[in-house]
Amino acid sequence: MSDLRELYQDVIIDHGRHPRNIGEMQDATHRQEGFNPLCGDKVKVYIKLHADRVENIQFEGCGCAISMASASLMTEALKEKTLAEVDILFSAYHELVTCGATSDHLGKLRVMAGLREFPLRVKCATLAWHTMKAALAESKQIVSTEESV
Amino acid sequence: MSDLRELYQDVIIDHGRHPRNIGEMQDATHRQEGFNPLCGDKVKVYIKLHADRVENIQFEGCGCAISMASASLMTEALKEKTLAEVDILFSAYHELVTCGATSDHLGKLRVMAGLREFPLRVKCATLAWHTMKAALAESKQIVSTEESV
Amino acid sequence: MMNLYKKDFPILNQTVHDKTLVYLDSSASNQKPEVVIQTVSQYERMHHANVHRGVYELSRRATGAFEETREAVKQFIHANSLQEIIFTSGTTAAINLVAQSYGRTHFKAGDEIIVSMMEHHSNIVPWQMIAEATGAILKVIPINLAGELDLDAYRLLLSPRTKLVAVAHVSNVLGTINPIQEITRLAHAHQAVVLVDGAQAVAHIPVDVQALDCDFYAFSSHKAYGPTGVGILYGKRALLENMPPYQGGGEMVEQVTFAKTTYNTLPYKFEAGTPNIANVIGFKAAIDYVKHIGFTRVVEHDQALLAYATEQLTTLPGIKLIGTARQKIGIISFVIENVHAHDIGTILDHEGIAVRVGNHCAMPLMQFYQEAACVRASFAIYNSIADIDALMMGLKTVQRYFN
Amino acid sequence: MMNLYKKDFPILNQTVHDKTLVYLDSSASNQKPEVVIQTVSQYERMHHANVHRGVYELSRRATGAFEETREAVKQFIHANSLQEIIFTSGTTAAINLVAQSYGRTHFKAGDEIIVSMMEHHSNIVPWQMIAEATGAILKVIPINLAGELDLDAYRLLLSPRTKLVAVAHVSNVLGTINPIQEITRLAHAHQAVVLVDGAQAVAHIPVDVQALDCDFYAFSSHKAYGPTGVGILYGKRALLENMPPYQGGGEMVEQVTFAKTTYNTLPYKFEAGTPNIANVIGFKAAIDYVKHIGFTRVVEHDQALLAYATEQLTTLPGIKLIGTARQKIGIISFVIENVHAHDIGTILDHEGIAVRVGNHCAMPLMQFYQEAACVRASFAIYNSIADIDALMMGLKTVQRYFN
Ligand SMILES: Cc1ncc(COP(=O)(O)O)c(C=O)c1O
Ligand SMILES: Cc1ncc(COP(=O)(O)O)c(C=O)c1O
Repeated sequence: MSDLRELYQDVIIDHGRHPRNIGEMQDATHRQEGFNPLCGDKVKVYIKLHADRVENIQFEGCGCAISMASASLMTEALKEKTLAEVDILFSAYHELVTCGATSDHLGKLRVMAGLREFPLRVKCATLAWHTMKAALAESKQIVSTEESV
Repeated sequence: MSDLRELYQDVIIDHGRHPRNIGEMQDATHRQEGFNPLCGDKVKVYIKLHADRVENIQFEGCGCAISMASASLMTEALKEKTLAEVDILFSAYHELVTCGATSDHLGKLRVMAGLREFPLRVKCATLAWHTMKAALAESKQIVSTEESV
Repeated sequence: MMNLYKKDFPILNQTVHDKTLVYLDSSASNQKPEVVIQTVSQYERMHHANVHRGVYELSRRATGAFEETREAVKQFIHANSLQEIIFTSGTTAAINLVAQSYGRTHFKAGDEIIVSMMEHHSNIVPWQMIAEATGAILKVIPINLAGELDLDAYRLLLSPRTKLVAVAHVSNVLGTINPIQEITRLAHAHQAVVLVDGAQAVAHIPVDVQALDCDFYAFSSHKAYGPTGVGILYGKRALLENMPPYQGGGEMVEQVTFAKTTYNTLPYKFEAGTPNIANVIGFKAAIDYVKHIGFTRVVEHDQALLAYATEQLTTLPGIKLIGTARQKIGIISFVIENVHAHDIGTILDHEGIAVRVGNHCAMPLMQFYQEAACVRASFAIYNSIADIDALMMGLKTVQRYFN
Repeated sequence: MMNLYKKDFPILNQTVHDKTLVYLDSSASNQKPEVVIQTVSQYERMHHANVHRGVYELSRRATGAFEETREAVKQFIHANSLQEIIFTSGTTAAINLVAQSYGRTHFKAGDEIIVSMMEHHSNIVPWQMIAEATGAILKVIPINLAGELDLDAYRLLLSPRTKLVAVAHVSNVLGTINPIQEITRLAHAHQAVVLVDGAQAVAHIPVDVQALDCDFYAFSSHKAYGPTGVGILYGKRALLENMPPYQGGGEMVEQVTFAKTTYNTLPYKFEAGTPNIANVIGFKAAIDYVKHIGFTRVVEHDQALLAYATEQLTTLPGIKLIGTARQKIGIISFVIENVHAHDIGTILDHEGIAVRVGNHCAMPLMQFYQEAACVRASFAIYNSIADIDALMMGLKTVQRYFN
């Protein structure tokens, strides 16, 4: 499989075109906007936390296939997870897209492994995740992928 | 004679060290300051014009041997000259120091011919002359050798 | 058809992801011909010294070469005098210089600054900043869907309150060549001055600032086959003379005391600090290179590529061109239905093709077209019909992935 | 004694006026080692593209190399984070940035800015300009005849009105190394921030901005073996974050609309427009070069040359040294009785020796010493004892002409 085909797998193209869990959530307990000024990708993440469990998670946004698919896959992966599990997944996902390290927790998220060959796209693949983190941290600022040099 | 020896002829060293016609002139009809920001040379030229003739010309200033000698030699050369003659000498002198072209009018000024090999010093050798010109034109601004690029 | 100039650009002789490099992002930054690269390194190996203040040989050579570039730039844009050519670090710095130096002394609350809908951020944000500082107001010339300025609307915007009009000679997204002469004529009728952002023009069309009659003209060396870090501000002498300095420092002063500082004459008044000597000198080699080719050929080449690319691209299903002005240079921007520009960029890169994707530092323009991002291919003298064929092949690959 | 490094600097391998070139003007601008020259041309031949916005391979490489320089600079001056390292076009631009951005938001009428008597014009004029704009007042730390700051006088100048202290780490005329840590400590006790002009320091002594505890630190690549047109502004993050942008344009924005523009995060907020990519990348090679030699050796070498030159020069009749501080770097300035500096410069040049003559962009300092001009010889890693012997021979020739 070529690098490119690995990046643009059918699952990703599918999630990119038909993202799951999309739309505003009225009763969200946490919400956060994220922005990637490089390519104009925007995402808004809504989370409904019950005790320490993600009862519901949705997003709105527009962007490239990678950023939409990653947001969509993220919402699928995080639903019903505890905050501790979210943290573990966040780290595991980060390692997956930056160096291709897969771990058991990742499940379906593993389709994003192709990213490791495309360092320029890692920001697309992590925008939703960083925004989710910020939402849980109740940060007020818009998250920007340019925050760290 | 080496280029350097031709530049620093005894006449120039002598005029540089003991400039003639130095000092303020109370009854000057024209006066003008000149400044070379590159090396800090400063000169003030005083002229007493009677009809169209330079009755007296003096200068004050401090600077390198070349600028002091050129000012001193200028005052000697211009005394008793008519404005028309001043113009002719100005042009002839300019050609002398930039390309070494000597003409009959120049007289003793010819010792400055060595300048042609030292383009970086032409400004020193012409500061007093430009200031003199500006004095006669009754310009109010301080003359700077940086005026033209 | 062989490209006659490609061989002059060493960077193009390489493969990327095992494909021959096809560089179609010259509007972001031109590649440099070998002669420019060598002029810079030759200078560093043989002649470097600080300029304007040395009495020794190296400094004489460095100063001479540095000032020769000023002369070359003067001729290149047909300025009237050397005093009107100011070296800056880029177009952006040049525009900021005018905004701050001219703006702070000439704008007051209620005054109006006119920009256009198609400006690059570098010709918007400096005016927003000075507007905020002075209370002046920004007005915007609208455009039509083809990407041409609406001159009727512009006429209506002009008023006695108009103090300055800032407009691109050529748009970096649309490629549109704006009618600067007409814009200037109308502004001058209202005593407003005109700044032209020439960043995208100088490598594509001949520029004559006296014929344009603009008051300021800004551009960058790196978009005209020269090195980075060098910009030019042209300004009419009478205006520059009455403007206060922008930055303070060495070179731009006449006399400094703690009580009072007097400033140097033009152009040095605006050139504080040690300039980018090596790259300024390199820029002359770039100007000479373009002059040697001649603008007749440059324009012919550019228009031929543009015509071919337009014809080819419009055959692709789902494509929408952004920028279809009657007068434009070799820049072609587009979106493809259901495929995000960013994904197109990645797939093309994988095929060795470098295009720019995103908002191209022109967010207001993108908003007008209601696109968050688009793809831009831009051409230079080293591009060929074969490059456009490669782009077409690449886009077909993109569509295979997404259909 | 052979100089180990001279061979790395191609420019030194030439004759001038038929004499071997002896370059003693490194304080004006350093020569560049071959590795720096080649890094720049290699970049232009292989990797050039605009940075930060491309999704293609060349842009990735250019951006990577560009940001690697930021990392190298961070380590070089021991900054705490990459956000604190801002690329400018030079020391002068860096100081102007702080004067305008920090000054306009923090100074008001009656506030005081403290500079010193030994400052370069680039660390005087920007403060005069912002003082005039805001009504702030400039105060000056006096010096003693040896060329050392009068710290007692400095203590008395400090007051609740003091908003900023701007002082050179090392004087470009005197060579004096100022006690920055002490200056900073005292200023901070009065809630004043400190800007250090490090232009002359970075190539001569190790710099640790956290140990110095200064708030801003400015320097130029071209005085540290790197290319021209690149400067660095270090600023403490908390300060930079609260400062408005200095120039507007591409790169420094987050979102632009005509109604409202939001700015990018640090360090990009202060980096408007296309940077001097090639030369920034070249600067990393310069830093690596110096690091490889190591500051222990750099300082040893510098001090050895300074000691020898001081000893030799003082044997000349009629000479007066300007700058005899206890702590100084390899800069030696002097006048010779009855011979103007300008004439000395010309005669030395004729012997192949490049020194600087004039006021060295430090007119107030020259006024203090009541000299219109002086001669300055300054040393770098490529200079040797033989260069100083040549200087001595040259000065004896000068005296032959004038006695
Ligand atoms: C002490 C000092 N400060 C500032 C500067 C200005 O540096 P640049 O001309 O590189 O902006 C210099 C260089 O001449 C200097 O020696
Ligand atoms: C139209 C236009 N204006 C201004 C600029 C800014 O030029 P620079 O980044 O060289 O300052 C650009 C370059 O991107 C441009 O295309």
